[in-house]
Amino acid sequence: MIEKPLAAIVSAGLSKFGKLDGFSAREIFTYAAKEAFDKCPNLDPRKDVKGLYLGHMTESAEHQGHTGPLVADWIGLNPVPAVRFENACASSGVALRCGIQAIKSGFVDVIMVGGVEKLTHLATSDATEYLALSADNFFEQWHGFTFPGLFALIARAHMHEYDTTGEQLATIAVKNHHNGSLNPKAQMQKEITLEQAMTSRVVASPLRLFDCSLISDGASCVILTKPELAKRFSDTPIYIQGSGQASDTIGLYERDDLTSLNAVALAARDAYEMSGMKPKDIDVAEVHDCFTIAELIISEDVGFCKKGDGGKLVQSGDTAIDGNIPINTSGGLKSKGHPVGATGVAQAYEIFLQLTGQAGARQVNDAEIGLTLNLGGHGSTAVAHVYSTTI
Amino acid sequence: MIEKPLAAIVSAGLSKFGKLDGFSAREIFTYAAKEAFDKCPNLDPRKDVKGLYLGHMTESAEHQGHTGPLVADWIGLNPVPAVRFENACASSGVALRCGIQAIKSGFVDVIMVGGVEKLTHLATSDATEYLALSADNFFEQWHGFTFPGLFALIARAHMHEYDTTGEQLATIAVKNHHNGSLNPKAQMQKEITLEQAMTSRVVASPLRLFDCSLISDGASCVILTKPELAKRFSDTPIYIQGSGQASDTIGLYERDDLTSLNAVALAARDAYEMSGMKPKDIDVAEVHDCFTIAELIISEDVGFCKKGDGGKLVQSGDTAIDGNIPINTSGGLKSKGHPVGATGVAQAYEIFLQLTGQAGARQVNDAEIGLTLNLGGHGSTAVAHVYSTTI
Amino acid sequence: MEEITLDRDETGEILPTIQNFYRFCGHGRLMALKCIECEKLLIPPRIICPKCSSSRFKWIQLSGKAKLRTFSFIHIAPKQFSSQAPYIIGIVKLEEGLSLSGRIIVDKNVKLEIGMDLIVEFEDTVSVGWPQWPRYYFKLAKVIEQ
Amino acid sequence: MEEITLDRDETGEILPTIQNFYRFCGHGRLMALKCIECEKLLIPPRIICPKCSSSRFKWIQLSGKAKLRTFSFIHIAPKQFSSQAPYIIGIVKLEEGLSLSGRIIVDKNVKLEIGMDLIVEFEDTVSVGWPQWPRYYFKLAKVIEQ
Ligand SMILES: [Zn+2]
Ligand SMILES: [Zn+2]
Repeated sequence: MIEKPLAAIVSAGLSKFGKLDGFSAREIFTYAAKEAFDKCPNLDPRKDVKGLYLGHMTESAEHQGHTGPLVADWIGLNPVPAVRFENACASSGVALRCGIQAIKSGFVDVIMVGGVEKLTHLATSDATEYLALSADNFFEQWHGFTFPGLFALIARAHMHEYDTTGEQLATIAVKNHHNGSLNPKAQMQKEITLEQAMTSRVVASPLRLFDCSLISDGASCVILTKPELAKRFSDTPIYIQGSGQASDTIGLYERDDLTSLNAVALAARDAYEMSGMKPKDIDVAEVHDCFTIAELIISEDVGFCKKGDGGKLVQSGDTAIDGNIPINTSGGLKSKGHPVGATGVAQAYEIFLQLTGQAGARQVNDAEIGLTLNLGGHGSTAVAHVYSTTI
Repeated sequence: MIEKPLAAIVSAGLSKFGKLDGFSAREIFTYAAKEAFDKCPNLDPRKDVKGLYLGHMTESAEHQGHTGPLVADWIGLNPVPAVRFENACASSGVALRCGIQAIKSGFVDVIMVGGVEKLTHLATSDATEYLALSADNFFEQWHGFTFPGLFALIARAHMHEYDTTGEQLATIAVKNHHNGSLNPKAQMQKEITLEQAMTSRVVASPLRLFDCSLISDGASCVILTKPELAKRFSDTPIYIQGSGQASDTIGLYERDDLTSLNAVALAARDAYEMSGMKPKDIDVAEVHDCFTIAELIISEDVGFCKKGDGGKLVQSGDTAIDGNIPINTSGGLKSKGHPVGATGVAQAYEIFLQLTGQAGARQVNDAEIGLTLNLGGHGSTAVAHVYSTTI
Repeated sequence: MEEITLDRDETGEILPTIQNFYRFCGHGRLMALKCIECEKLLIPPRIICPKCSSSRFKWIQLSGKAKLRTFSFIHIAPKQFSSQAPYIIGIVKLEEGLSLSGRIIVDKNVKLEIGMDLIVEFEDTVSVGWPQWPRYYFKLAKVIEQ
Repeated sequence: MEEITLDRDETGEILPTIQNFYRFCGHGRLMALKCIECEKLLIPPRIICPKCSSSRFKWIQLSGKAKLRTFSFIHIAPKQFSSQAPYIIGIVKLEEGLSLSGRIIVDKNVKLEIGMDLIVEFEDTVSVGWPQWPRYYFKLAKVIEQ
């Protein structure tokens, strides 16, 4: 039995998401770090912060690996231990979990956890190729499988099994674009109509352009500390109460059930168990909508509705900002943007804002318990965290 | 104050190192895992092992990222949490440190930590390019700097400052090839002469071919557990008593002193402090001889001799298997081979063999305390661990 | 039986590797591993049986008959495949119970449906070195029977 | 002063970015950032001063005079540079106290030595898009003075 809370978040930062021309990954991360430092005047970064755990997916985009110490250097944290984590789009979700372990183990009292990606300078075909690196080379990449393609295979299976419709998927896109229109840091700050979404061009059938998240530059970070030190740095820390991670086969073809993401179900189960929370306790959730079908299936697999009802859930309005279980108030990957390595901690950033009442026009009333669900690849990794306002 | 020991190693595995034609990284890792499982009959991998922390440097070599869950899947550990760590050549050293944190935090009781790399199918120019990804793209790679080149810059500075000679560097190569000739898993199992080393062709002056480690395929792993569970799995576990990690600038040009690796000194200091050991307590050490100059400088910076005396140290014979402080009994990266992601944990594997008396023809007498020092890039990361036979 | 160059261990056994799987493909054969201990079928091959941890296998040839589990038309492709787009990818269930991913190659006028009968074929390409292997793909079974 | 296209923030300030550093190089100018708060010089540029955490900088032009700290002849190069090998890389100490890495370009008959006087020059290439930037390099100061 692990003593709770696991850790506290005392500050957080997020760069603008989008096409950040002229800035490299290390520079983009600096803007996220600067926000986190500026918001936390009691923290002396060079004295207090004893590590950097950084999610960063692809060395190919900037021809640059070893980004842990690189970024630590650029934000003035050298010579603290700095680590790069790569679990595809769950890179910083995994970094967050390992950051919690670093705190909980007694190795460090304060650590920065974040993520960064620089992608928009690439041609679409190159970005598609580099993102596909997280799929099995020998049995998926090698046969021309792409990430939209893999989620399209899942979508078609779900449609076949549960009569899920393209309109239900498009409804998720419309909701998330509405939320993104309320987020000044979102890449796309404009609403879309159901018709626009349903008539956009096909990327990988049955998925259309508006079913897909964006290609983005961006960075995110949080400052983690031991719960007993939290009030030294913040009057309104939030607490991490549960953490779950699970893996699934690297090849989609090896899964008996294509309509469910087993790693999501397992990661959520463990995060709930550790936190003592249940799906109905969650006030606000950020889940991995790399594609609309991913949000739909995750909303089922984390227990917000019964299996197969994800489409009905969004159509009911329950996942809107003023619904019973608001999902992706930030705009999600779909509208806020998806700088892959930054995404996991960007979810934590939104929950930090929501739970501390700083979410502005998209604030959920009385949000006290939050959930993040970060996916890597087509569900070969899933990481879930549960957050609360009280210890 | 962290309670010690930090963790116990109850089993370990190493694939053959070398040019492993026809095997991919995931398959090579399976051979390492199989050795670790086979050596530990009381362990039920699928029941007991609750995570895989994997060092893996370059997605470019096999066009494959997301290798944490991939490898977990291939060795039958799916769906446990699986994470890929990338800190250049220190990738699995960092994975080991984070694995210790996973144990110490109470998140897991038993975890596999390892590393893997597949490189020998590449053209030398491609391998050189992918390894250089861990140097600063914008101020080093972009100007044609290579890893041999960066260590050559360090070597020339050390020669200039301390009258270190090419013969002293070559003596390290001769020693490590001798040790490798006694290691059945080494890539090069043959002795070389001083003359051979000193007349081999120049790769990056003043470094010659025999100053450079090899391009290798290979994998390594250890099974880590809580100290109090160690005897359930092994009669002769070894214990990790200290762990240190530090970073340095990503750009070599930003360092005031080119003759010392500051991250090495800091990582070793922290590992010594945590363990309560001093350099003179170490019976056997595996240190990162990616280039002969690296072993020479590390032997100074971890305190085996005074600054500038690294050349004299190897010439005195003290670092030979029967010397006062045997270094790289395995043959080191120089002769055993350097599958970069696997190297950090391969060092731990050798210490495990030495401390449990299983090192065969290269066994150090009465080895009870061991040190590993794993370097990432040109010292932008360093990770040190101290091991002991007794709790 | 034709001569196929395969990687073997020191005792002459055919290694249970991905490269050998694709070498068989290069000779028109879709092969799976069968665990000698527990009889589990494996495709792709593995060094250790995920069910019983044995490392003793034999290679067996599959019928190549399959049913379509799911599919997608890829319109935006990585550079390497851009010139082929749109193309179809899918996951099939082989007669022996295993699933496999691959290209689905059909005439433009064919309306694909989940459950359709397919059969394996092989690309007529020469391997250009590790890991550039000859590919299998799936086509409609009934067209083949014509 | 010639017109240089630079990235600027919303107030018109030249951003302290690596791209701007190289854009200056493209116009024959080796520039450093100077922290307005603590006067620390920075090259490469950074968004935050590593000494005092300020984000207020001005760009200043360096003399380009330097001394050689260390060097190496590269014989085995990445593919991109293979045709140029052997070539020389080095780290120099600039007159203003900062160090920088780069190519050292000298005649074949010159014997390089640590401490030699160098001066910066710039490649005559056009940037082909981010992050393919025009390079600086160093040559012997005395040759230039001839
Ligand atoms: Zn079996
Ligand atoms: Zn300053």
